[in-house]
This record gives sequence, C-alpha cells and structure tokens, in this order.
Amino acid sequence: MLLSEVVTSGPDFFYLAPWLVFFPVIGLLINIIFGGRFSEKVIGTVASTASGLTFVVAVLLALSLRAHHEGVTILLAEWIAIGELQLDWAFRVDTLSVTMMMVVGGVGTLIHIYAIGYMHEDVRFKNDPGRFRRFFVFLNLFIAAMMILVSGDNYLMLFVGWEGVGLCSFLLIGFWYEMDTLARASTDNAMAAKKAFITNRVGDFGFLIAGMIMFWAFKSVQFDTVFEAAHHIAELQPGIIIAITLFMLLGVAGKSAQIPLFVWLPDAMAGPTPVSALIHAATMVTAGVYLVARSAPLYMLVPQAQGIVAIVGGATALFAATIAVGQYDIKKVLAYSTISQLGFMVAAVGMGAFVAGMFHLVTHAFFKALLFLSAGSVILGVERGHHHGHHDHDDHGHGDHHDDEKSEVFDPGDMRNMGGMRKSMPVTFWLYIIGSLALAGIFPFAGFWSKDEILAEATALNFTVYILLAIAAFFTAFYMGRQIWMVFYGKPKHEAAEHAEESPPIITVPLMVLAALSILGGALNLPGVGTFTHWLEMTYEKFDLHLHHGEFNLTVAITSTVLALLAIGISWLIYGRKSVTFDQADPLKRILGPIFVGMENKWWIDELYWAVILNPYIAIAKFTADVIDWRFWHDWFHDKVIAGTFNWFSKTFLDSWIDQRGIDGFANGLAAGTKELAQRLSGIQTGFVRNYALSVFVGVVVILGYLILQ
Amino acid sequence: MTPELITFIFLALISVASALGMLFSRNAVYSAVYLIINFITVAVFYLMLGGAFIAVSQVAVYAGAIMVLFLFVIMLLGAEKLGNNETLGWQRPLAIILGLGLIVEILYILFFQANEIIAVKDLPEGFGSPASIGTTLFQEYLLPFEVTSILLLVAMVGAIILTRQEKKNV
Amino acid sequence: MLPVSYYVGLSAILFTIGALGVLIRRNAIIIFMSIELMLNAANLAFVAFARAHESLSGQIFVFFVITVAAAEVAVGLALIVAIFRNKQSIDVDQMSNLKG
Amino acid sequence: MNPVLNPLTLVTFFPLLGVLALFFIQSDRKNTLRWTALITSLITFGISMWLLAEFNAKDPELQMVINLPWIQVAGWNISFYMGVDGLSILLVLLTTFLTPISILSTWTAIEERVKDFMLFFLLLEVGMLGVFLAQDLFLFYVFWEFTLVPMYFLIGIWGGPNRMYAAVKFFLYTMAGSLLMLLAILWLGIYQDTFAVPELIAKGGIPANIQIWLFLAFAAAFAIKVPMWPLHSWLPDAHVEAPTAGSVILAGVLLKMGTYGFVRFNIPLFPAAAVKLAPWMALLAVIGIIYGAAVSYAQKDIKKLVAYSSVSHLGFVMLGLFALNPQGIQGGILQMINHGLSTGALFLLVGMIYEQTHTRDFDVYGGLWKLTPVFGTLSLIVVLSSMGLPGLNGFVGEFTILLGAFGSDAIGSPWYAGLAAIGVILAAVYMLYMFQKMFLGPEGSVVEEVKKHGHGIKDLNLREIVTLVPILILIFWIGLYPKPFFALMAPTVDKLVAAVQAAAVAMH
Repeated sequence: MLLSEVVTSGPDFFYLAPWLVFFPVIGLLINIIFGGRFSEKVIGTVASTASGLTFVVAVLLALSLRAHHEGVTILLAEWIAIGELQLDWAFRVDTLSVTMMMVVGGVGTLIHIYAIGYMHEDVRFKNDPGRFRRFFVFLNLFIAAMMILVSGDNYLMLFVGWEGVGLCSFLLIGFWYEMDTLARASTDNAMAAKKAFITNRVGDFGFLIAGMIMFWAFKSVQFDTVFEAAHHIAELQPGIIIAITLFMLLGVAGKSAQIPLFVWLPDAMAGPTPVSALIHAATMVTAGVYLVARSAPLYMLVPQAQGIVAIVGGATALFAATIAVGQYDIKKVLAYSTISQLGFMVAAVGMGAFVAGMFHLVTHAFFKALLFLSAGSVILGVERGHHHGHHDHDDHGHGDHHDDEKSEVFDPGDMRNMGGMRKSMPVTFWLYIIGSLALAGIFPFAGFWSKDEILAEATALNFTVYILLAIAAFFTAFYMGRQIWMVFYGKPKHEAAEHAEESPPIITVPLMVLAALSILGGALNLPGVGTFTHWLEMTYEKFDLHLHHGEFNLTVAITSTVLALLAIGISWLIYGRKSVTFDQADPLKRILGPIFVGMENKWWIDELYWAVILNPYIAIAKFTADVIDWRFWHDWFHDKVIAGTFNWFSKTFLDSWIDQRGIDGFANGLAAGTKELAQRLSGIQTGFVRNYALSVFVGVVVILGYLILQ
Repeated sequence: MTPELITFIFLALISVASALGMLFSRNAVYSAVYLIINFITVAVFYLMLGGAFIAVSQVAVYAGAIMVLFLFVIMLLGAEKLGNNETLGWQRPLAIILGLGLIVEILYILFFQANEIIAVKDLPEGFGSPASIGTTLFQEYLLPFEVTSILLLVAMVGAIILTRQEKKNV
Repeated sequence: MLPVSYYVGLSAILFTIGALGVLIRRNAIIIFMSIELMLNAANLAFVAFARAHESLSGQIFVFFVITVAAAEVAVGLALIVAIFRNKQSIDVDQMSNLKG
Repeated sequence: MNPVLNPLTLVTFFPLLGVLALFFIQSDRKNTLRWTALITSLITFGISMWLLAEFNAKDPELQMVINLPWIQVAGWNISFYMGVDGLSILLVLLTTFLTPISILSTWTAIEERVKDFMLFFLLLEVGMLGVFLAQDLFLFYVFWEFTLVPMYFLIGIWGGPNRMYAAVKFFLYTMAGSLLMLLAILWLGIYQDTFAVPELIAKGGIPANIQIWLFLAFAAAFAIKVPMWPLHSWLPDAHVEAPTAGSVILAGVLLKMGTYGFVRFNIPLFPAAAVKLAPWMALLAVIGIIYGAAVSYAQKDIKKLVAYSSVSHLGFVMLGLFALNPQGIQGGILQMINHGLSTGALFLLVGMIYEQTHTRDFDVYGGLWKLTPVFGTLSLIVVLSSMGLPGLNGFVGEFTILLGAFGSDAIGSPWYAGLAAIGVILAAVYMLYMFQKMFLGPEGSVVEEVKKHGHGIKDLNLREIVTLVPILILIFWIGLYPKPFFALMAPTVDKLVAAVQAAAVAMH
C-alpha cells in the first residue's frame, strides 16, 4: 500500500524526504550537546544551516516532482500496527506538501538568520544571555515538527507534527517565562503559553475525534486510502464525512486561530518577535489551511460542511480585522491581522478555492513575516533609543522629566510611544511600507494577486463570504494605514523613538529578501499564466476533483483596490495629521464611540470565555476536589460513615467498655476494632506460664476424651 | 498373687507416694530427695523389664548426677521455700480435676479398650545387657549417638554463657 | 510375667503427677523436677514397650532421653540461676512479662 | 523444565538472595547496603532480560511453564504454577526495570533504617513478580497479599507525618477487596476442581449469571487496587505519605496489578460477564478520567496532583481493556507501561525537588527552570509524556485506547471514547498547570527559603540524571517506535479477543 513508487526516469531525490526532519533534529542535538561551548555565532550558524538544508531538500524534492506529478510516498518505518490499525512513519511528497516545505524551509531559514541578530540583543536586554542557545534549539525543534506535519502520509503523523508545533509554540511563547511582555516579573508570558497550548488542545480534541471516526469508517487514516474510499462512504453514509470534516474544522479553528478558538494568538505575541513571525504568522498557524487543502477530497463531498468552513473563515477575517483597528501594540495589530488573513485562507479553502487559499498562504508567509520582523526591528530600535535616552538622562541627574513614571514601565511595542521613525530607521521604514502595501492588497504587490484571487473565487462560489471578506479587506488597509501613520510619521512621542537606531545588517538583510518576495510573490500565479494552479493541480488531479477555476475578475480587483486606497486615505485623515498619545483618546473613538471601545477591548471575548468556560471549570474542579472528593467522599463517607458505622457496630457488638478514641477512618476503625478484640482476648494471656501449660493440658484431656468416645 | 505382682504393687506404691511427696512438699530439698527415691524405684522397674544397662544408667545419671545438680542449685540459690499463696485461684482445682480425668482416660484406654499387652515369652539371652546396647548403639544408632555429643557440648557452652556474670557497665 | 499394661498405667499416673506439678507449683525448680518426672514416666513406658516387642530400640531411646535430659537440666538450671540473679526469685508467677 | 534454572523462578526469587545478603551486613554500613540492594535488583533486571530473550513473541500460549503440585489435600488441587505470556511479560520487565531505579532514588533520601528499607523493597519485588507470573489462583492470591506487607511497612515507617493512617488505610482497604476475591477463588477451585488459570479457562462452562457474581468479586479486589472511581480514596493518602521510592513503585507497579488482574483473570475467566459489564466498566472508567483530571487540577499539593492524575490515567487503561478489541487491550497494556514510566518519573522528580525544599505546596514554587535547567527540561519531557504528546509514549497508548473504545462492540457507543477524549484536554490543563506553577513564572518564595539554609536550589546531580535517563529513553522509544512492544503482546491479545468474541457470540 505504502511502498514508494519505482522511479523510472529523471533526477530523483525522494529518498531525501526524511532528512527534512533529520536535519533540524541533528542541528538541535548538536546545539544541546555542544552548544555550551559554542559562541552565539556558531550556535546560530548551526541552527540556520540545519534549517537551510531542509529548504535545499524541499527544493530538490520539488525538482524531482517534475517527473512524478502525482507524488510519491517514502516509507521510513512502521509505527503502530494493531489489527486493522496500520500506521507508518511515511513521508508524502507531492506538490501540495512540497509547497509547504519550501515555505517552512525558506521563511524558516530567513527567520533563523534574522534571529541571530535579534536574539543577540534581546537576551541582553533581558539579562540572560545563556538563553540564546535554548531559543535556537526550540526553533530547530519547530522546523522538525512542522516538517513532520506537512510531510506526513497519514492523518496521525500529521497529528504528531500538529501537536509538536503546538509544543514549540508553547515553549517559545513562554520563552521569557518569568516576565511579562514588558520584562517585569510576572507569570503573564507563562500564562499566555499555557493558554496557547490548551486552546490548541481543544482543537486537537476535534482532530482526534475526526481521526477516530475516520478510522472506523475507512479502517485507515492514510490519505490515499481514505480519499479513494470517500466517494463510496459518502454515498452510503454522508453523515460520517460531515462529522469528520466538522470535527476537523474544530482542529483547524484551534491551530489556525479561527472563531471560536482564536483567543490564544494575540497573547502568543509574548514570544520573541522571530517566533511571532515564523510560528504565529508564516507557518504554524497556516497548518489548519494546509489540513483543509490536504483533505480537499473529503470536503468536496460535503458542500454543507464547506459552507460552514467558509463562513467561519469569512467571519473570522472580518471580526479580527475590526479588533486590529483598536489595538495600540504594534505586534498585537499584526496578530489580529494574521487572524484576519488566516480567515481569508480558511474561507478560500472552505469554499473550494484550494489554490487561491494556498497561494494566499504563501504570499502571506512572505509579507507577514516581513511585517513582524520589521516590527521587531522597530521595537529593538525603540529599545536601543530607550537605553540611549536613559544614559543621557542619568547624566543630567534627576530632572523633572515629563514621564519619569512611565519610563518605569516603558513599553517599546506601544505605538503611542513611537512616531516619526521614518527618519531614524529608514531601512526598516521602507521594508515596513512594502509589507503593509502587500498586506493591504495594493497592485502589484504579492498580496494583491492572492487576495484578489480569493475574492474573485468568492464572488463565484459564496457571495456572503465575499461580502465579509471585502469589508475585512477594507479594514485591513485601514489598520495598516493607521499603523504606518502612528509609527513612522508625525513627531516622536517619546524620546526613545527620537533616539531610535537602525538595526544591523544581520537583521535587515533577511528582511530585504522577504521584501523582494513580497513584491514579486504575485508572479507565482499571475492571472492567465497560473503556474501555481498547475503546480497544485498535479496533486488534486489524482482524486478527480473538479475544482472551480476562478478567472481574473477585473471588477473585483478594481473594487478592492479602490476600497483599500479609500481606507488608507481615511486613515490618513484620522491619524496622519495628528499624533495619538497616551494622554488623549484615540481619534477614532470620538467618531465611533462604543464600537471603538469594543474593538479596543477585543469585543470582550476573553472575558466571555473566562466567565462561561474557565471560571466555571475552575469552580467545578475546586468543588469536586474539596467538597465532593475530599470532604464528602474522603472525610465524611470513609472516615465518618464507614468508620463510624464500624465503630458503633464493634461497640455494641463486642462490649460496652470499648473506648472510642481516635477512630477516624474505615481503616482506623477496623484497626481499633481489632485492637479491642485483642485486648479482650489478651485477658486470657495472663503471662503465667503455668496458665498456658494448663491450657495445653486441657487440650490433651479433651482430645483424648474425644478419641475415646469416638 | 505371684511374687512378681506383689513386688510390682509394692514398688508402684512407693513410686507414686514419692512422686506425690515431691509434688506436695514445701521444701525443695525434700522434693529432690523424694524424686531420687522415685527414680530408684523406676530403675528397679527397668530391671524387671529386662533393661539392666538402662537401670544402671538411670541410677547413675538421673538419681546421681542430675539430682545432685538440682540439690546444688537449690542450695546455691537458697530458695528452698516459697510462700504458699496461690495467685491463680482456679488453677489448682482445675489442674487436679484434669489430672484425675487424664488418669482415668488412660487407664480406661489401657484396660477397657486396648487389648491387654502381655509379653509371655522369655527374653533372649543378653537382652538389654551393656554388650547388646553397645552393639546396637554403635551400629544402628551411630549418627544420633554422635549428634548427642554435640548436643551435650552445646548445652555446656549454653550453660556457661547463661550463668556468666555480665559486666555492669554494658 | 506381668502384663505390660500395668507398667504403662503406672507410667501414666507418674506422668500426670508430673504434669500436676508443673501446673500447681510456682517454684521453678520444682516445676523443673516435675518435668524430669514426666520424662521418667515416658521412659518407663518406652522400656515397657521395648519389653513387649522384644526390641532394643525402646531402651536406646531411653538412653537418648537421659542424655537430652542431662543437657536440658544443665541449660535449664543455668536459666534459673540467671533469672534468680535478675529477679531475686524463682517464682514463675513473677515472670509474667508476656502478660497481654 | 528444571524449576531452579527456569528464568521465571529465578527472576522471582532472586531478590531473596539479596535479602539474605542484607542480613549479614551491619546496619550502619549504609552504602554497602544500598549497593547490595541495587546490584541485586540490577541482576534481577538482567535475568528478566534473559527471560525476554527466551520469550517467543509469536507464541500466544504460556511459556517457560513450571507446574509443580503444591497443596493437594482434601481434594484441593493447588499447584505451583508459573508461566509468562504476552499479557505479563511487559509488566515483569517494568517491575524489574523500576526497582533498581527506585532503589537508586533512595540513595540520599533514606538515611534511617536503610537495611530494613532495602529488605522490604526487595521483598516487594518478589511479591510483584510473583503476582505477574503466577498462573494458579491460589499462588496468585498468596503473592497478591504478600505485596501488601512490605508496602505497608514502606509507608508506615518511612512515610510522611500522617503515615500510620495512610499505611493502615492502604492495607485494610486493599485487604477488604481481596477477601471477596478469595471467596471467588475458593468457589472456582472447589467447583471447577482446579486453581490453575489455563485449565479454568479451558474448562469454562460457568453459567452467565454466576459469572457475573464471580466477575464482581474479582473486580472488587482489582478495582480497589487500580483504583477505579469511586474506590480511589486510599490512593491520595498513600501517595502523599509514601516515601518517593514507595510512590514510584506504588504508582508504577502496584496499581498495575489491578489492571493486570482484570486482563489476566476477569476477562478470560468470565468472558460472558466481561462482555455484559463492559459498558458499565467503561462508564466508571470515563467518570474516573474526567473526575481525576478535574480533581487533579484543583490540588495544592504536587504529590496529590500526580496521585489523582493516576486515577485519570488508569481510567484510560480500564477503558481500553474493556473495549475488548485488539486496539483497546493492546493500548491498555501499553498504557500500563506508559503510566508506570511517566508517573514513576513524575514521582521521582517530585521527590528530587522535595529533598531540597521540603514542601510540596504549589504556591511557593515558581521559576525553577531558570535555576535548574536540566531538572526543568527533564520534567517537561515527563509532563508532556504524561499528557500524551504525540511522539512520546503516552500518546501511543492513549490513542490506541481511544480508538479501540470508539469502535468497540462491547462498549457499544462512541460516546464513551468521545468523553474520554475530553480527558486529553483536561490532562493538558492540569499537567501544564503543574509545570507552569513550578517551573515558569518568577522565582517562588521557596527559592529564598532554601537559600536561607545555605546553598540555593541545586540542579540534578549525576546520580539523579542516571536515575531518570533510562526512563526517558523508554519514553521516546515507545513514542517513536512502539512496534517491538506491541509485537510482544499481539498474539496473546488476539487469542484473548477471539475467546471473548466467541463468548459474546455464544451469549446471543
């Protein structure tokens, strides 16, 4: 079933597939074992090389695929085999998985390199240079897990990667586990990490249930076997496919931060910026999109489920975009933007536009990574400026500086501390502009092509979703414009922004590569040429899927471009001419009133979950533990009722003079009962030897008498 | 009434009387002397039953050595007499009743239930003589005999260790 | 020849007297003597049965019993001496540490 | 087979040699005592490796059988009957594996009455191995009860402040259940004329209504031992009071005796009753999973949290066993091993930190990862294994169990497995809660407290790492390549499942 196909012609590097996982594992092992003696540069190089090699492998695999359109499966080892359950460690190489591999390997490597520079400073700001190595170990672990996720040949191996990246996410969000985002001693980051893992687990629960239904329906969880039998099952019991796809959607919602499980992603920004870029924007969170795209043969069978997925995606896209408008933290804005963009992708793959969804996944990986990393560069710049300012400040003694108080809790990520930074950080500024334009979907940046493809497909497939997405696109352009004005234009609102310094090349060079990709990424799938479409269809052909081919729709393109430009214009009207500071409310608040308060407070979703799920659970758990289990079951039932009953019984049954001290357990009761009995019996035990002898004598006489009488 | 029966009854009365004397005399020294008498009568019974060597051993070891040891210890400790206040009130009557019961039971078995064992035949020449005992002992019972020597050795060591004066400062 | 039962009956009476001695007396030495009496009663039965069965084994057994009795007396008296040193008494009723 | 050179008797009774050796060592030579016990247990482990080498994984029957007449009076037919098959081999290996590790963990923790401790520990090993190898009900019962004695003393002498209460409760609670089992054993032995389990299975023919009563009588003993909800009340007491090594063995092996009893005796001896009662057992198991998870989360005491987590984990094992299909039972047996490893390791880790801080209260901990990176990392791996992260051992067991239970004909509804899967979420909740409370966040007050008494909190030393590494290797091994483990039990489990299914068919 799973044997790799015999290769007949052409260069063939398929056997390299397992190295996608082995390289990063080797890298992290080297860093764990020898890292203690390495300098930061060596550690970073080892990790980056390991990651870079996976990209090389991915490219080689892509080249090999030209001769084997339908893809191959490389069997590594048998994993679990019980009766009908046959699971293997097997790697699936086809155009879909290779696309993901290249994104993970490529963007991953760039972020590794960037992180060498970023973490060098970050660990120093936070006074723990020893943690540099740990970061790269985790990062390599993430690459390994992500590669397992995208290259698995069955749902369970995919699940291994799925939870593996969740673990890495947990570890990296909680990287600075002893502080909050402002480096104050706190459990905030740790709580954010835990929140991410547990929310993901809720999604994984759905995945697990889907897997179990699938196994008992198909007697397999291997992709090809399942997809081939799906038609048959769908005719007999369509309910099963619907159940599988909807439970899977729960998993998607967890991992790709969709409604209702998106709440963890904004908090995940507690991780260092490269983590936000790599895991929480470019790769891991897109795993859900990949899962739906991978399961296309299942989803295509059940339009009802498809509709639900598309609506969830569209709603998330709009909902998160509105929240992004009300945020002040530079990374939080990007986080909600990511949720929103993931909504675009999920909506796309949900309604059956798998190519469009995957295309947006790729371009989004480029420009969102670029944005996050640039934001990181901005934060570092402000941070440098802040330190600089502090030194100046110390020279002047304790002057009556206007925000001496605030400098205690200075937040380098808050946009209200920035302003006018296009002058102090020009390179970063231009990079940021490129990323923003790509995200906003302005011609000819990558985002324009991919987003428009989704919107064009939506007009044909699901108009409700189109409306949702179009509004979301408007908000996207608006909040990006707002961010640009607040960060880079106007006057510096804090001396830190004034003194901000540009980042070194190790940080900016990877950004430039990403910027180039963000500009040119659209070329992957230009209308009419459709390279990417053909590429992905190689995988889908196999299952005879009749995918909808969206044509380039000029009306849609013009509409969205106009909307985007309009949004940027409005944002200039509101934010471009006047700085927003801590002292005054956001100008939009005056316009929108309570609606803006909702956006600012994330529509109180977190509070809602606390009130509806978490607090009740904690209360129930505490009640069960303290009252039911301990006071009722342990203390009352066992120690009082059972022991008490026994005690009473032994008292009346044995004798009235049994004292009743300290009998507080069934066990103790029985013990005490035994003791009482023993004390009574010990009356016989006089201690006089002659007495004992007498009892022996009695025995002799009685037995002898018995023998006589017998 | 054969002479043998008369001898037996006579000796049996002495034997039981001396045993009772040992049992009831207040003074431990008297008890010891009564016991010696008892042992000697028993030795005579052995003779009557054809155990010449055993009879002599009985007199020499029991009546002689062992009882001397008893007397020696009694004198050493100076504990001939004890008060007669019985601590366990019902022990004595119960013991006597049970004792009588036991005797009745055994005699009942012997004379009413079991067949009377009568050894009518004359004994072969030399039965129970030192020579025949020695032959049996060193042929059939050689190993137990040798083990007995170890037993005696252990008893000796044990007696010495038990009576050793322990150092007070331990 | 007298029936061997007579000897065995006598042995039973002597044994019972010995047993009563153990049960009634409190003087450790007398108890000890009573034990010797019981051993002797048993010996008598042995010899009587040896006579009845014309086997020397019974007499050999008596020989061993005498040996064991000698050893026992040696150790037993040593114990009594040791106890007397501790308690200044040979009243067995005072040795009731095992009382429950 | 020669009963002396048989690996089964050898592995079971070899620790007695160590006990004998311990008698001749002076009590104050503590290190000699420790080394003697350690080497004894290591040799026992070596013998169990020999046992494994002799074991033929393809044979579903009992192997290396010893069957000697033992007590044959008054028509009773009791024999000294030992054998090993796929159901027990892994548990035997787990026992011999965890014993040296536990002994190693006591190196500095036990300073008083070392000799007695080691003595009881080796005796305990004899009892546990006997339980897993005995194939005669009477012999089994003897070993079963025998294990109580050393454990009673381990808790009662070296335990915490409330140790007597815990020890007596442990003893009497287990004893009470065992009595019912004894009655059932006697009934079987008298009416079926043999105590030998294989013969009893071969004879069969017990009417279904009587089977149910016998099943329940056996279940009483085993369910208390497991412990199944709601009979778990003794567990937190015993765990909290027991010394570290005692907790490790208690969680690692003694609890498995209960689950093992179900799969060795209840299911094959009373297949009709097992099929009939499977939904009820599954229901109790699922309640145990959720209940244990919820109660764990609300604990303030680290050891109690781990103890309640055992209730949850063993609920999974029970659910798997009563799925009565190959996936469920194999997963259940593997999960016994997994729980032994993960929870054993958790108790070891808790013990290691407790030795330094002398408190098990969550609230005073925090930020330990920074101070003790090795300890933190190893703990993380164990915590992840315990909460069933794929790639580590816990997942393989949990997944196969859930999968088996989901499609089980005996349980009859996927709802049980669906609810049990919520336990997977809740496991993450309480396990991460524990990890976060102890290792993440700012430094807890205990750090200062320890500093006051000299040096601060130290990371693991070499001995402690050596104690943990074998467990970690197995955690990864089972997670990534569990095939050899499944292969050991597969034929026996298949045979068992076939027998149960035959009984189920006969019922209808």
